[in-house]
Amino acid sequence: MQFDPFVIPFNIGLYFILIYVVVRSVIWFRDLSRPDKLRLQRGFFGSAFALSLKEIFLESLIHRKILKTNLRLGYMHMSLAFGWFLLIFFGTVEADIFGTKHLNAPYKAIFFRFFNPEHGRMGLEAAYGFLMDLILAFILSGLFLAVFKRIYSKVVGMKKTTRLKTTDKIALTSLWLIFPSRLLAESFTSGANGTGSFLTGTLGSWLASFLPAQQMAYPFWWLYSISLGTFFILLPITRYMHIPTELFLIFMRNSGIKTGDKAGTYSEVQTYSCSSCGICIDACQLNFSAGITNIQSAYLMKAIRNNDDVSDIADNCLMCGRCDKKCPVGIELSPIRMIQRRGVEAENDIRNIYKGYFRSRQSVTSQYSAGSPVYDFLPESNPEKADVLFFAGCMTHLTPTIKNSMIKILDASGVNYKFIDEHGGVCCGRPLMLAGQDKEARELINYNSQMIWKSGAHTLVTSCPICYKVFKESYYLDVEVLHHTQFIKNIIDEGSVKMNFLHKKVVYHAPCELGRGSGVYDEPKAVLEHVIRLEKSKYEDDNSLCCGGSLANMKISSVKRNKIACDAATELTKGNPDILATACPLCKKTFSSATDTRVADISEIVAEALIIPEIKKNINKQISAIKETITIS
Amino acid sequence: MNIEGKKAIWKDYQKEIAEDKFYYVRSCVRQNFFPGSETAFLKIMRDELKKDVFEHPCHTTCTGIGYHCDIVPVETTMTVVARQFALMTEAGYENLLPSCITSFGLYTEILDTWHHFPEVEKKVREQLRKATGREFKKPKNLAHASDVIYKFRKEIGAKAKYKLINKNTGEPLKVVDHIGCHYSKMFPSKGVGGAEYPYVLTGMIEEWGGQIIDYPERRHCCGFGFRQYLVQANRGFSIACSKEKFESMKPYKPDMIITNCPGCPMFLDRWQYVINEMEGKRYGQNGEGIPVFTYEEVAGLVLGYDPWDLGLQMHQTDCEPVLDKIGIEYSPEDKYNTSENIIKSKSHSLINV
Amino acid sequence: MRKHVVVIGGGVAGLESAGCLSKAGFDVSILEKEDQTGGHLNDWYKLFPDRRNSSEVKEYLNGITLNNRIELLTNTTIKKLNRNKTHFSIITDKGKELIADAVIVATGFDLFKSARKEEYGYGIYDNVITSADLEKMFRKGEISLKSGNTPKTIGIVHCVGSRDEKVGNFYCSKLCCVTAVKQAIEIREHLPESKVFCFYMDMRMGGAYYEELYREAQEKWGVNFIRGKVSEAGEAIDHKLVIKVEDTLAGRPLKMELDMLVLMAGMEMSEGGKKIAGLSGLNTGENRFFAATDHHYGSNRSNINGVFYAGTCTAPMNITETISHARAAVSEVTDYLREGSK
Amino acid sequence: MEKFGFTISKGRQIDYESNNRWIAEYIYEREPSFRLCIECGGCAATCTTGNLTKFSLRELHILIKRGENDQVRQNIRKCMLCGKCTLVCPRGVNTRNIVVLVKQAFNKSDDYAI
Repeated sequence: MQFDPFVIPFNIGLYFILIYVVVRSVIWFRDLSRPDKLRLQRGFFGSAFALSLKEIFLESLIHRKILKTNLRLGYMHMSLAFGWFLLIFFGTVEADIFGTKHLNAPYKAIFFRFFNPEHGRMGLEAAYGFLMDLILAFILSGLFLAVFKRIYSKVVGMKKTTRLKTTDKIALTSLWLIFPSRLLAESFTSGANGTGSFLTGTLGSWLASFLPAQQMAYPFWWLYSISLGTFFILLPITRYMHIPTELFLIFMRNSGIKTGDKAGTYSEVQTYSCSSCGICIDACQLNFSAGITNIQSAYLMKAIRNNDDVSDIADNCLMCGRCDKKCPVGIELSPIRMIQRRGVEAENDIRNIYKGYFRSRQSVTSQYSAGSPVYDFLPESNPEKADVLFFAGCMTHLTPTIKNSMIKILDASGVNYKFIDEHGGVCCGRPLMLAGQDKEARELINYNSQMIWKSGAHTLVTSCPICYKVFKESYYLDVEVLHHTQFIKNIIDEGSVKMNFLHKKVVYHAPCELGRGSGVYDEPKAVLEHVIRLEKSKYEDDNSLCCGGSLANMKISSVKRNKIACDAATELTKGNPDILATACPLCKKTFSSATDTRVADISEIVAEALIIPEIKKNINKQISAIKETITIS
Repeated sequence: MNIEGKKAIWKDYQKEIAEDKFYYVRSCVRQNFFPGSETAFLKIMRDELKKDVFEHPCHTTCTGIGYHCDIVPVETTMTVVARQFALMTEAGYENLLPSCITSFGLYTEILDTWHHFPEVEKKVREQLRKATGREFKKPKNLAHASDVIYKFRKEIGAKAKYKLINKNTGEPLKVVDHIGCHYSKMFPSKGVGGAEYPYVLTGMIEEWGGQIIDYPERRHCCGFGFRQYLVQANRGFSIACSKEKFESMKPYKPDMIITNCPGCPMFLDRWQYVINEMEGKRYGQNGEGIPVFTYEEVAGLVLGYDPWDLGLQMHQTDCEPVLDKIGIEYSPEDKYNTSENIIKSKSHSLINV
Repeated sequence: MRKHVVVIGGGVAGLESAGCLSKAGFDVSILEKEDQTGGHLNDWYKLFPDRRNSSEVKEYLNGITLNNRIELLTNTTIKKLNRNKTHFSIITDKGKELIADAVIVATGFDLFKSARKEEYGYGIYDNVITSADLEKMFRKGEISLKSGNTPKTIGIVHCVGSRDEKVGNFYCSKLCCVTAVKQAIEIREHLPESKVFCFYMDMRMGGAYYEELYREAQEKWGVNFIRGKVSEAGEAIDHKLVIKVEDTLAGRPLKMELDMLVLMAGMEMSEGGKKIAGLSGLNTGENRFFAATDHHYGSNRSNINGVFYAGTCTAPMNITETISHARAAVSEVTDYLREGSK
Repeated sequence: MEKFGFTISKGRQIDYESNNRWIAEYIYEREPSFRLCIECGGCAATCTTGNLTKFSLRELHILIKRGENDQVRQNIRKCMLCGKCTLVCPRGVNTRNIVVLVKQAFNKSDDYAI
């Protein structure tokens, strides 16, 4: 019977963490909403499972995404995660093959060298020992980087590294101790017995040359065991919880579970899956343009895990979504932030803004949602009938050129349309949502929805990405919602408008709400390519910048907004384009004051290029119709 | 409060007040509000100061209240006032001495208007002649009755039987003075001491041993404001004004209030009762109200006239606290007792029988 | 033969013009009624908008005027000012006669006598002071109430004696707003615990870096601005000042207790100026300042050929404007004398 | 009361001392740009809500500073947070945050029943 007291710390730790993980996952499963439970079950017996395994291998072990974005950082994570995995795997195999009997207790594998000091002299054993040493060296190289990252984060090519709380520090030290102590323990043992391969062997024999190897080995085996034990025990209360949690996350995601807009198992799993790698910090413009360095998603996740008051962190964010796209673990950071903004607001289902699961007109038939109405002053809306509705949006009313260009384009297109908020409409509700005030937002949403149904239109065109996102995401509409860039693309394809080619050099800035927010990247560029020469910038699609004007940030000062705008504008206009094109009134307004380059909305450029044929039939009738559209106020 | 600075201002507002031969015109409302006052005034002028004060039986209202309520047009008012002047001229007097602040203000206003617009005066003379066949000279001197008492305050002080001093503590009584708005707010130069820090009542009080107190709402209106009171729906504003004054003077623990206007004593006196009825608030010490006097009443008191002859029993806020502080003798049982024999028994009675 | 120019008034305008005249090669005499030159600079501690020390400007002025070509007569007022053909004869109160080829009138301004606004109780309530009094306190380095205590809440009343038909001044003195803002900031500097309230009718910040100063007052010093003209000041039992004002933005009357009330006295034609106008027949305008012959291109010229105006004797001006106005006066004088010599 | 047929009218005067201006303080602390307002009224002019009902951020702003909170309590909820005011403000006042903070402050005050 091979046993030694020093393995006790390790065993305690191991069994504790195993039990903890099991219990935790049961609780999580119980807390899942009914439909999510079904999804998970379906996923388990479906393709999701296989997918997940693949992903776990690629992401949790190899850390492919990090490798892509940052090679050194990726290597660091990979060497530790993948290396350790290999060490355990081959360790177990080793113990199984070369051990006294099969199917050993885990500690036998971990401390194999202690219990089999004579092992690995020659032949296959030696070859295997070589493999094990190789893996250990692989891990140590990564560890070496990690230690340096702490001391000087540039080593792994990062501008910022996350700050730690004390338990994290302890856990970190124990983690760092694990492999060096294993190295020394094994080396001494090998040194004492003349075994060991290129790493442990060499180091061992050298140490043995001037130290009493036999006596020295034992304390290091203790240290090895203790550091493993401590690490396991601390795991649940430290960021390292992400190691086990990420597996759940991957599986749940592949089973098609979404964050939604209320805190729950999934959002919790995601928060625990954050490894605080800090990639979101580098991606954040508040960090590198405005010098706000304490509100990035990594910190948010940490604050949530520690049950701190997150309101200040949660509100001070542009919600540009850059971090979502960059997160190697694929955590839905913005939705989680929104949950935090809502705070206690989002209890009642009627207030539920995310309509992902149940597509119905529930609770929309009445203008007001639960509770006492706030906007009871809104007038009864009775719009005229029309095929297409044009909803300019509040911001567009502050950029009349966009408004007029759209009117020009709509007229030219010859569609039968109505300009519903010509005389000032009611806000789309998204700004309220972004402030976490869903109940109020729901009132406005219901009000606008009613107006849209009454008009009997089949298409709704808006010039404001903010409106567009909320119309698509949170309105229960049976009309086709289009951003004006999409609408223009359609009428170009139909050939219902003709355009000149303007010999101008244009760079396109994808607005957050339209691009990352709603996944509309191609139509705007297609439209632009149709009328001008489109230049590429360093910041395309998912990587596009935020103009800084975002309504989502409640806290940022106008000065810092302007900083962000200037930096972004400078980046985008590096190739000295004639026009900095965008597709959002807010972006336009923000950029105009930040650069000397002409800033224009796509609709403006199109309106410029438009060839107006001899007066369209019934155009006058249309215009007069517009004039008479519902006059609110 | 820097008294030197005030004196400097008072210097700039020294109005001319006639010596003798006054043509006295009574107020419409005072005789119902505080009937003793005007009688006391006449007695003081005639008996104490030996002045010639003439009253014309044909004197009528100046229409001031109607005028300030926008129900009497200004030209009508002017013509009525012209008639008063005519009566004075006929009686051979030229020093007009109104008892009412509003009349005083109105006369001042009209004389000033005529000064700037002679054509209006001409028209009014014409109207008066057509209407009554009367002609008139403009008064040589126009002074309010309180101006005259102020002018002769020293003489009165010399004859005084009592001083405005708390006989128990020896401290001067703390007095709040309240000047009628129409006295000098319209024409600061026509008031003794101007509009911001009028001296007319202060002068009397200081002369007779009392001490004036300044308080933030000193210049605030009593709340009469004619339409404010006369229209019941507006009375809330009227009483609110008085209340603001009381709230503001309360911390100074005033012993009494002295006024020189028909309306002010009425409202400062009666509203104390109403406020107490409505909110159970009193502003004087130990649960009493703050007694409110007209300057004639105060003059009468220091000269030793009988409080009941001065009509203090007509006050809604009891005056006894002040009488006791000064140490004035009076018979509580006679307060409401006006039977013949009592009146007769009083040789020096003010009441003309 | 060298020409001789007499400058009446030894304030900023007087000194600047005298300096330039001597540079241009004229003999200059400065007549100053006080015992020292510098005028209002002597009463002011720091200057807006950069809050530099007024003494710096005074040093500059002394620098250009201390030379043998300039004769300085202090404690001197004038009795007579006559023009006989080409020359002016000026007789001082001391009987001295000066013969001048040209005269520059730089009699400057007087601060509005705040006691004239009785309702504010200047000279009646101990802790109602003027902007000038406050400057003296700044110079002393301590802002204190009559009682010796330090004020906690301080009110500043704009437009005292300016834009006020009641005292016959329809014009805006231009500098009181920025002075108020400057002094508000200085008060907060001296007394970080204090609260300062500015009661304004309009904020007239039309000068280089004035608006920026206004913004700083809000942003950095937390000065409160209430839009409404104070109607009256009274005194509460604890000797706090009780002011009444309409908060025109809230559309409601407002009452507030203050420890100290600072009156931003406006600018008026100086007494000396009035006297000279009287004895020389120089025209004055409706605002009682000297009337220049043309508002746009003749702001230095008077109705008497050979007499020119410099600085605030013609209208409220800040130091920058005064100095340029003085230099303009000098160029007018040189032209005049060159033609005269022909 | 009936026996008089009228009551003592409440004064319209803003009593600066006795008014509770804690909400203003609450905002000054969290949104310093609150101080920068010069009451130009630009916000009220462009306001989406103001287009539909009586609502002036400019006025509410001044009322908060004077401690006239009751008038603000109901009205502030009318804001739709659309953000036009923030865009037009000449002094760079973070108006949306102010609205959010006012609401917050009232919720707090309701909790602690201040």
